[in-house]
Amino acid sequence: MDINSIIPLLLALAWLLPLGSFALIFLFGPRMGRAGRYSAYLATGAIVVSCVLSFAALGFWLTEHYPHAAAGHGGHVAQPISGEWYTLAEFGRLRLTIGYYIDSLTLAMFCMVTLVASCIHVYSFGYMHEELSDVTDPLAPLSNGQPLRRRGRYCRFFQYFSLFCFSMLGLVVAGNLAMVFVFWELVGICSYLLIGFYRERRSASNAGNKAFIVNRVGDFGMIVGLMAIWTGLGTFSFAEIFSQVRPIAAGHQLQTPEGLSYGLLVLAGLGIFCGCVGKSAQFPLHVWLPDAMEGPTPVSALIHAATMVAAGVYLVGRFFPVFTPEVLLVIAVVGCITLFLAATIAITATDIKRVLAYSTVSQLGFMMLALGLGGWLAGMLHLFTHACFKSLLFLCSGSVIHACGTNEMPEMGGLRRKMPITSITMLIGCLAIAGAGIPTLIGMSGFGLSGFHSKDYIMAQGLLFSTANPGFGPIFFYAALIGAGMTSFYMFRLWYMTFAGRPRDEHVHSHAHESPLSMTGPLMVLAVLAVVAAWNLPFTELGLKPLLEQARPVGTVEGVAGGMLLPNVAMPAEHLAHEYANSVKAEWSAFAVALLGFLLATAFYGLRKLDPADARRTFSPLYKLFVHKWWFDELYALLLIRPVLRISNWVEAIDKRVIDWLADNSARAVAAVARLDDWIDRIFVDNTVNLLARWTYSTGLWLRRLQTGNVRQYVMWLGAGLVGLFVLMNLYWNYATAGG
Amino acid sequence: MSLFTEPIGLSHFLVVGAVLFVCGVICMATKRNVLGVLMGIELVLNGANLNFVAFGSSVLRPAGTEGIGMDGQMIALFVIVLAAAEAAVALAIALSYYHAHATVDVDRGDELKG
Amino acid sequence: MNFDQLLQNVVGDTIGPGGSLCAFRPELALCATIVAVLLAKIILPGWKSSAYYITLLGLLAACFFAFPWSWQQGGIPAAKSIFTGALIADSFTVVVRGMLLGFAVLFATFTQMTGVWDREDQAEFYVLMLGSLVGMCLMISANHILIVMLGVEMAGVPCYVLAGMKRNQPKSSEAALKYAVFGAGAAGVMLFGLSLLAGVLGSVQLPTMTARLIQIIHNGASADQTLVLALGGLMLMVGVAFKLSAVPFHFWAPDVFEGATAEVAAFISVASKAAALGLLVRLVAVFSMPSALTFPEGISLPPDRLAAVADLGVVRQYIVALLSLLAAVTCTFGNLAAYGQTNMKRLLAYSTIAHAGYMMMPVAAAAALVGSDAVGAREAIAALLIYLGIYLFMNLAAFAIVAFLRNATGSEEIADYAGLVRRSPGLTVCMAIVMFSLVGLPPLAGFWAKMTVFLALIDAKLWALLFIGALNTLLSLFYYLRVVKVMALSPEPLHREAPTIPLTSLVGSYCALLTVPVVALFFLLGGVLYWARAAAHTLFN
Amino acid sequence: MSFFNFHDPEVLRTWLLSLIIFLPALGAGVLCVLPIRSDQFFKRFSLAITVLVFLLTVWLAIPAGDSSAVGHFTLGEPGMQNVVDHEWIPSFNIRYFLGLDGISLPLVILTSFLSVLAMWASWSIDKSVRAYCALFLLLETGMLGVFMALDFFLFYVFWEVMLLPMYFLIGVWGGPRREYAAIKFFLFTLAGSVLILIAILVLYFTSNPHTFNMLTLAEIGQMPDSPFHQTLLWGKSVSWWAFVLLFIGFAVKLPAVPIHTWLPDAHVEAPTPVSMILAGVLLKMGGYGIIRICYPICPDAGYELAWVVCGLGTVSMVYGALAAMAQKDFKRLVAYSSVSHMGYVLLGIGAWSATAEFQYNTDYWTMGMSGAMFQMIAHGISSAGMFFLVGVVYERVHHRNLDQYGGLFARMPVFSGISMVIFFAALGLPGLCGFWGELFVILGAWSYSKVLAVVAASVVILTAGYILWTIQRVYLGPEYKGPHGDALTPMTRREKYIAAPLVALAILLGVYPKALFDYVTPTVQKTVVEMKDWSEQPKADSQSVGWVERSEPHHRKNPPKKMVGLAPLDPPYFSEQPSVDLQETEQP
Repeated sequence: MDINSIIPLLLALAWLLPLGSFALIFLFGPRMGRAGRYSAYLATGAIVVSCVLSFAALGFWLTEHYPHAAAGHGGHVAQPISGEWYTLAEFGRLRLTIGYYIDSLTLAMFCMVTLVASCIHVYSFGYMHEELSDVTDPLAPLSNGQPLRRRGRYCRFFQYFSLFCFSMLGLVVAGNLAMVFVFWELVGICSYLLIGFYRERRSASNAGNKAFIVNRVGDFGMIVGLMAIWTGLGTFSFAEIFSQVRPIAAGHQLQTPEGLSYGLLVLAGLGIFCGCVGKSAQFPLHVWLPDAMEGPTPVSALIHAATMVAAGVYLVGRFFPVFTPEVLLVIAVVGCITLFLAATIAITATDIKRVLAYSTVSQLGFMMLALGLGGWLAGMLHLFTHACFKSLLFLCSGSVIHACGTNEMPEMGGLRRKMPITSITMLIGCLAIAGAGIPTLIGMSGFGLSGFHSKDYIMAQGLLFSTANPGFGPIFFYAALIGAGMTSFYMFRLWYMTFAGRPRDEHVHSHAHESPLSMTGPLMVLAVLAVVAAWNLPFTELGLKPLLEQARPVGTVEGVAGGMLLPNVAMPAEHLAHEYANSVKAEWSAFAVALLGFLLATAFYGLRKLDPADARRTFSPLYKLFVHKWWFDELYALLLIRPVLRISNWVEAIDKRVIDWLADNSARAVAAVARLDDWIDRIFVDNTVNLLARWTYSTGLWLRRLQTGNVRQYVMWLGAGLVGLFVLMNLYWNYATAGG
Repeated sequence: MSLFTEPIGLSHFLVVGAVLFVCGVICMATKRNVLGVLMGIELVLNGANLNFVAFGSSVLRPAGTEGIGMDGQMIALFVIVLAAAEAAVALAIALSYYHAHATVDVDRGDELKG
Repeated sequence: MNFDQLLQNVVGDTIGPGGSLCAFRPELALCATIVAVLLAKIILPGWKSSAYYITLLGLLAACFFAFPWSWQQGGIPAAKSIFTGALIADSFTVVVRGMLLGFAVLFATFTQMTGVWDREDQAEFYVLMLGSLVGMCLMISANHILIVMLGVEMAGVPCYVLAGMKRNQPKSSEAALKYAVFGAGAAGVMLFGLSLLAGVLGSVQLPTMTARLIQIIHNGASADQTLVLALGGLMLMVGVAFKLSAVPFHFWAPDVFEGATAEVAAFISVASKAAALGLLVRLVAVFSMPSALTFPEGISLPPDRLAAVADLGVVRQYIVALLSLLAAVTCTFGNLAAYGQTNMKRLLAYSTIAHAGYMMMPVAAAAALVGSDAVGAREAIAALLIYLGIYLFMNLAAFAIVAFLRNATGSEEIADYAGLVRRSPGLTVCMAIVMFSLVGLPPLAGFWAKMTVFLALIDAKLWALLFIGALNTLLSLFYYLRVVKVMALSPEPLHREAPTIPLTSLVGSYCALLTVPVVALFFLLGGVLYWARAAAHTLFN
Repeated sequence: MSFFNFHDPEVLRTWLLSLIIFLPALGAGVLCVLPIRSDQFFKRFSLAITVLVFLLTVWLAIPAGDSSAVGHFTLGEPGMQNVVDHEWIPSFNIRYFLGLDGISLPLVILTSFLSVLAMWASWSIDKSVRAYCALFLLLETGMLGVFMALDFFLFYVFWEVMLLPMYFLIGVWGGPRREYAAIKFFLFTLAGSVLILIAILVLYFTSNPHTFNMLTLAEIGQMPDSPFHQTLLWGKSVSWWAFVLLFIGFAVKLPAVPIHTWLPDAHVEAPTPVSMILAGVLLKMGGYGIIRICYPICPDAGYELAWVVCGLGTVSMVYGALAAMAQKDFKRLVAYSSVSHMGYVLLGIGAWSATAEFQYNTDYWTMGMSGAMFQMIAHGISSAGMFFLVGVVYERVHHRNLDQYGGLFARMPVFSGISMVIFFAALGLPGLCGFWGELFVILGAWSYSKVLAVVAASVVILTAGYILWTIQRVYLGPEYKGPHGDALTPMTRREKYIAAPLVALAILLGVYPKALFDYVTPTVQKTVVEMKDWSEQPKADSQSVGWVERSEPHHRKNPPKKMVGLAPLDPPYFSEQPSVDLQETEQP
């Protein structure tokens, strides 16, 4: 059986199933059982089946491309399967299609997305059950002060979820940039809908708008990139773009194709990356993600932690071959800034979900950093591991919120005993994200939870880069280190504040209870994943790393040489990073800072040896800065939003005051002229005749004294007209004859 | 030499005709009485008439030039008739005007304007 | 030649086969009708509307005589002068006369319908109308100074009476007086001008005068000759301009239109204008181009015709300048002055003035083109005739509606038409169509009227006039639109309700009858074009 | 008289197209004379007429395939199809000349389709229904005629025919300030059409022999030494002036900043169905005119003035979006969004014309212009939908103040769902019709001017801004804040049936744009290739200064018009009979 035909088929099925469930729920949702409870089963069924299909496809893939240790780093590169399903539009040579580009990365993404999504679907059964009956929403007060009572929207939730899964999978399977952009927008709109799920809440709808518009800013850049590529290369299809930018003739080395100057190539890369910045909430467009936590927690877990926000990273990885070193450097810088910034904010946040949101931003920063430094595998690997443990963490927080009815950590505490499963799984999550593990000791190589491996790769790449580019290289490495340290600090701070110690709010504590199995089940599954995600199957070469290694972009194995603009910046080859000398340093330093962060957190919140308040006081300026999120929202409001609104008001005024004024007054002017003319007819004519009459009188003609009346005026005008005409004609005549 | 010294010729008639014409116009333009105005009309027409007759006469014509000959006199006759008819009509209108306004002062008729 | 030979000639020329009289039959029919009407009044006083029916009969007879039956077979005959050169009988005469007679039929019916004259002086009314009609026929076929004078007077004098025929109405009599005085004055000026021309050119027959003119120009005119000729021509033009109500000789028009009844206003604004334009075309045609009839024996002329044409160039230039000036001023003035009006008839009066301006434009164009290509000149005259033909329907319809509304409401103020659309939508639609057609919007016939005129102007490269014309079209939109707006959009006034005149009623159907051509002629231009070209066919050669 | 010889396909074509155009007018006439007084009947009758016309146009749209049934459209055939050509006024060489190609057919179908929906949406009209229906049908005749006419004069006539019904529809059935709006609309459009008329005459007189035939004029305009190159005024060529005049005339309709201000007023005052037609169809005529007339006939001027066109387009996009953001009135907002969206059309067309400058890859031009066409159709659907939805809620609560809505989602769920789809379509969401047009226009613009393209691309942000803000203010939120809250009943069945096709089309075109491109692209490509050939002509003396130094090669000595004019002897009415056989049909 030929995998080139079977895998696309399976993936297409896996991709379209959620769409089907979306359509069904959209049409008949409310009629599916009481309050549409069965829609949940439909959606979940769909996603589970597509999960199965995805793994089946992966299986088929492995039959062809089984990773071998011998293959080594980038040795065995599997040919991607690319093709088209149908054509959208065709202009001569230019074709725009719905197609696919499948390699192990695609398949891994499919499996990850569907798997996580399935867990979260199941989790949502429990989490959203209150939507089955009428809901009282205290956060959306009516004008009379009463809390709003509304119908439940259980089925709508799953409907949007299905739509999202469809869009996300489409984004992953997309065979060309345009298709990516299409689903890029679709996931955006899904996140808009789901963030604004509690649409009665002003905060929610604001957050939705913010998310979508900020994303649009990114998309704007992306469109610019698209334009450059489309006009330069005349195609969007990944396969063709790669073959043009890294032709086999040139040994898959980056070179500027005809029709596209190097500058435009850089511009294209930056544009595409700009889209990723928006989607993956990188600095400076990171502001939307924390607000996006207004949505239900499963949404945060699925969309804003595991999948959609990772889409940016995914695209960077997918488009990696086209990025010039300059672009990669920019990516690295942005990632570096982001991870540091977000981590600082996460340290001071008290809303449990916001802490996680900022940590997400920070982790995405890690991935970007890795990719930017040439650590393709590192970035991708971290994408997957992060998906696992971050969704786990979010679901745990959801379970906590569900139990306590609040997001504020200061009101929690001491929940360990009340909700054991949640606390333990969450602890696992924290360990994973902090990168707990045993670094390389003499002989045996490092070993730990999933986060340990991925972060270790990133550190290694950072370190390697700093050695390769001694000039400014170390910055990235140290920033990453600090970030890692802060990560473990705020994660454990979170855990301690939530579960450890004694309850701070008796009322909350008394109501708290362990969540039902439908919620804890997924927690456990994800916990397992968070532990093992980065491991190979025992006694085999089969695992995430080798699988992704297959998808490594051709020509990047030996790193990325310097570009035209920055000739001396080179992205080192990744496999060098795993040389013993390099990796051991990286691992230990990472381990050390993680430990440090853990200890600090314990000291502050676990054992209460140190008082956070003191720290706040001592570092008050910093604290203010962090707690106000570096005043980004205020800054944007000041610099962008208000000016735009003011300008739009001006435009409106221009329309009303200027243009309409002109139009109306020109009309009025004509009328005025008319009136004037009428006036001439009445007054002027008579008066001239009067004048004329008086003149004739005063010339002393032998006339009697005359008085003018209408008829006579007319007659007078007859004569006057005659004379006038005669004079005029004479003048004209002289002019004409003189003129020749 | 001026008009006054030279023997009576075509130009004298034309001058008189012109004077009549101008007088007529001025009379029309200055008389408030309808009848006065009508007289002005007559003067104008007769001014023209005089021209025609003068042009028509074979005596006054400078030698060797083509003239309008009898046509001049004929037209003059026609014009006299026309003038009569017009006067009749005008008088009738004046009468109805008098009925309506109880005066023959043309300045009273100023309802229609603008 | 001895006397009886002369007599022979005259008689043969007059009543012989193909003699003058058979070309003169329509006018004769009109005269006979006049007599019949008067007699009928004496003989059968009991029959109230005898006058109308006899008039109708006579008019139809005239139409029958006027229709060029022979054209289908023989094609259009060349122009010939009848009555020993007093009149000229050619296709132009035929077509314009037919137009006038057709209009008269419609008009008579219309007056009968409004019934303002359903009194003892009905007969007089029709007699006057017919008399004026005869005068107009003379105007359009004038070939002789005397005929010009006679025609103008015959056409004018009865109109004075008509204007004043509403007894014991100050306004009416005032209008009549003004009309009479102004008209008489204009006639006097014209006559004086004619006398000057005749004197200087030494002839009273227009073609001969042209010949002499050529002679004089050829031999180099002296300064005072030129002066007198220019003055005479100008005075002649004053007479025509008065008939056309061209600025600055228009003052009578608004007052007369307001003072007289709508019916009379319609007659003056259409018929006498058409006649005046006919006369204008005649004069321009004669003086701007040596016609075939120009060369009577005994006049020594420049060697060939082309030279003659060239010699007349200066005259043409004079005519073009004069007409363009008058046209531009008239059309602009009329349109602008129409704004302030509140009385419908007064508004229509100013619109009439404006249209007179439009209609003088193609004449100017013709005069400009004659020298280079006579065909273009004919096209221009054809454009004028198209304009006239369409204008006839539009204006008659407008005045008819005004009259009917006056009969229904007793008011002619625009404000009183408010909300008419509710009561009598049909009439409003007709009025709207007419108004928009007067603006010149497709798909209404008025569009073609303006379009063809503009085409002529473009052809003659009179860009200034073209610009003014286009501008005026835009200006005119405002006040026409205002009328429609009041009728259609404004709410019905509370104190009284608008009249109800369904299209199915007699008068309604009459309005519809007049409105149909306003739409139809847009699509069936070909027919109009054919007649217009036929009329222009015999000019300028 | 073989005009009823229905075996002759030519005759059938004539009847088919003429029927499509004049059936509504006929219906209007019948409506006027019918002795029935029931308003319901009038509405039903007019609806039936519009439906009939729609079916006929659908018949036109069916791909012919191998079965050459009369009227079917042959896909992939770029040239004119279903050509009907008869004499009308021979002495001016004016012909009754109709035809369809990939550019006009979609617009024709859009017109008939929207007319059906708008007529159905007119059920709520209760004031002098007879007149309303009659005018509406008359309007439809005008619109269809404009899109089908290939004779310049005929085109102009239909163009004017739309004017009056629209004036009355706004002026009589409109809102409180209807008279102002109506007059404004009337004057703006009339001023524009006067310019168009002048341009038509100039072209008519410059072409030799004189003709109103658009296709012939286009051929003449693209000739190497075209008579349109002679200097007309101030050193500018005939085609330059013609282009400018025509462009202004069409830009008023489009509308482009700064001559757009009639649009918001007209929309705000017009009743809902009229707004649907106005936004859905009338605006398209501007774009259609530019595509069909301006560029093919005056390529050099278009080439020279492309920066103006594109600039105006971009300015309109930004300007409209900004203005929309500042609106308090729901309908005004939608109107301004129309200004913004039609800016894309202008940009697409303009960029298409101008890329001739540096690269001869016709594919991008084709794409840009096809994008513009697609944008027109898409905007026809989305804007009509938006106006309809606004109307639905306005009929219930009788105000349009955006700040006094909110919470509609709870009150009218179906309505809100539909609104979401339509608004997202307007926002340019992929998978809905609004997206492709914008994307292709922007992609096409890049090859003309990167700056303009980038500016244009930035508009997506503003668009998202005002649309989402509107949605938030109207549909979201805890409760409805305005008056007449109790009147907020769910959509009636009729309203659902009107909205459903719009939604369906929006999705269909969004998912499978090829369905439309199959019709549009071949023709566009043909036009583009012609333009390419034109711009590859040696233009030694035709540098962008205009055509000053050109002598006047084609100055006519004695115009043949006169030859035609000289023959008044032929009997009067033969000239009126349209002769059935095609003598000199459309161009080779």
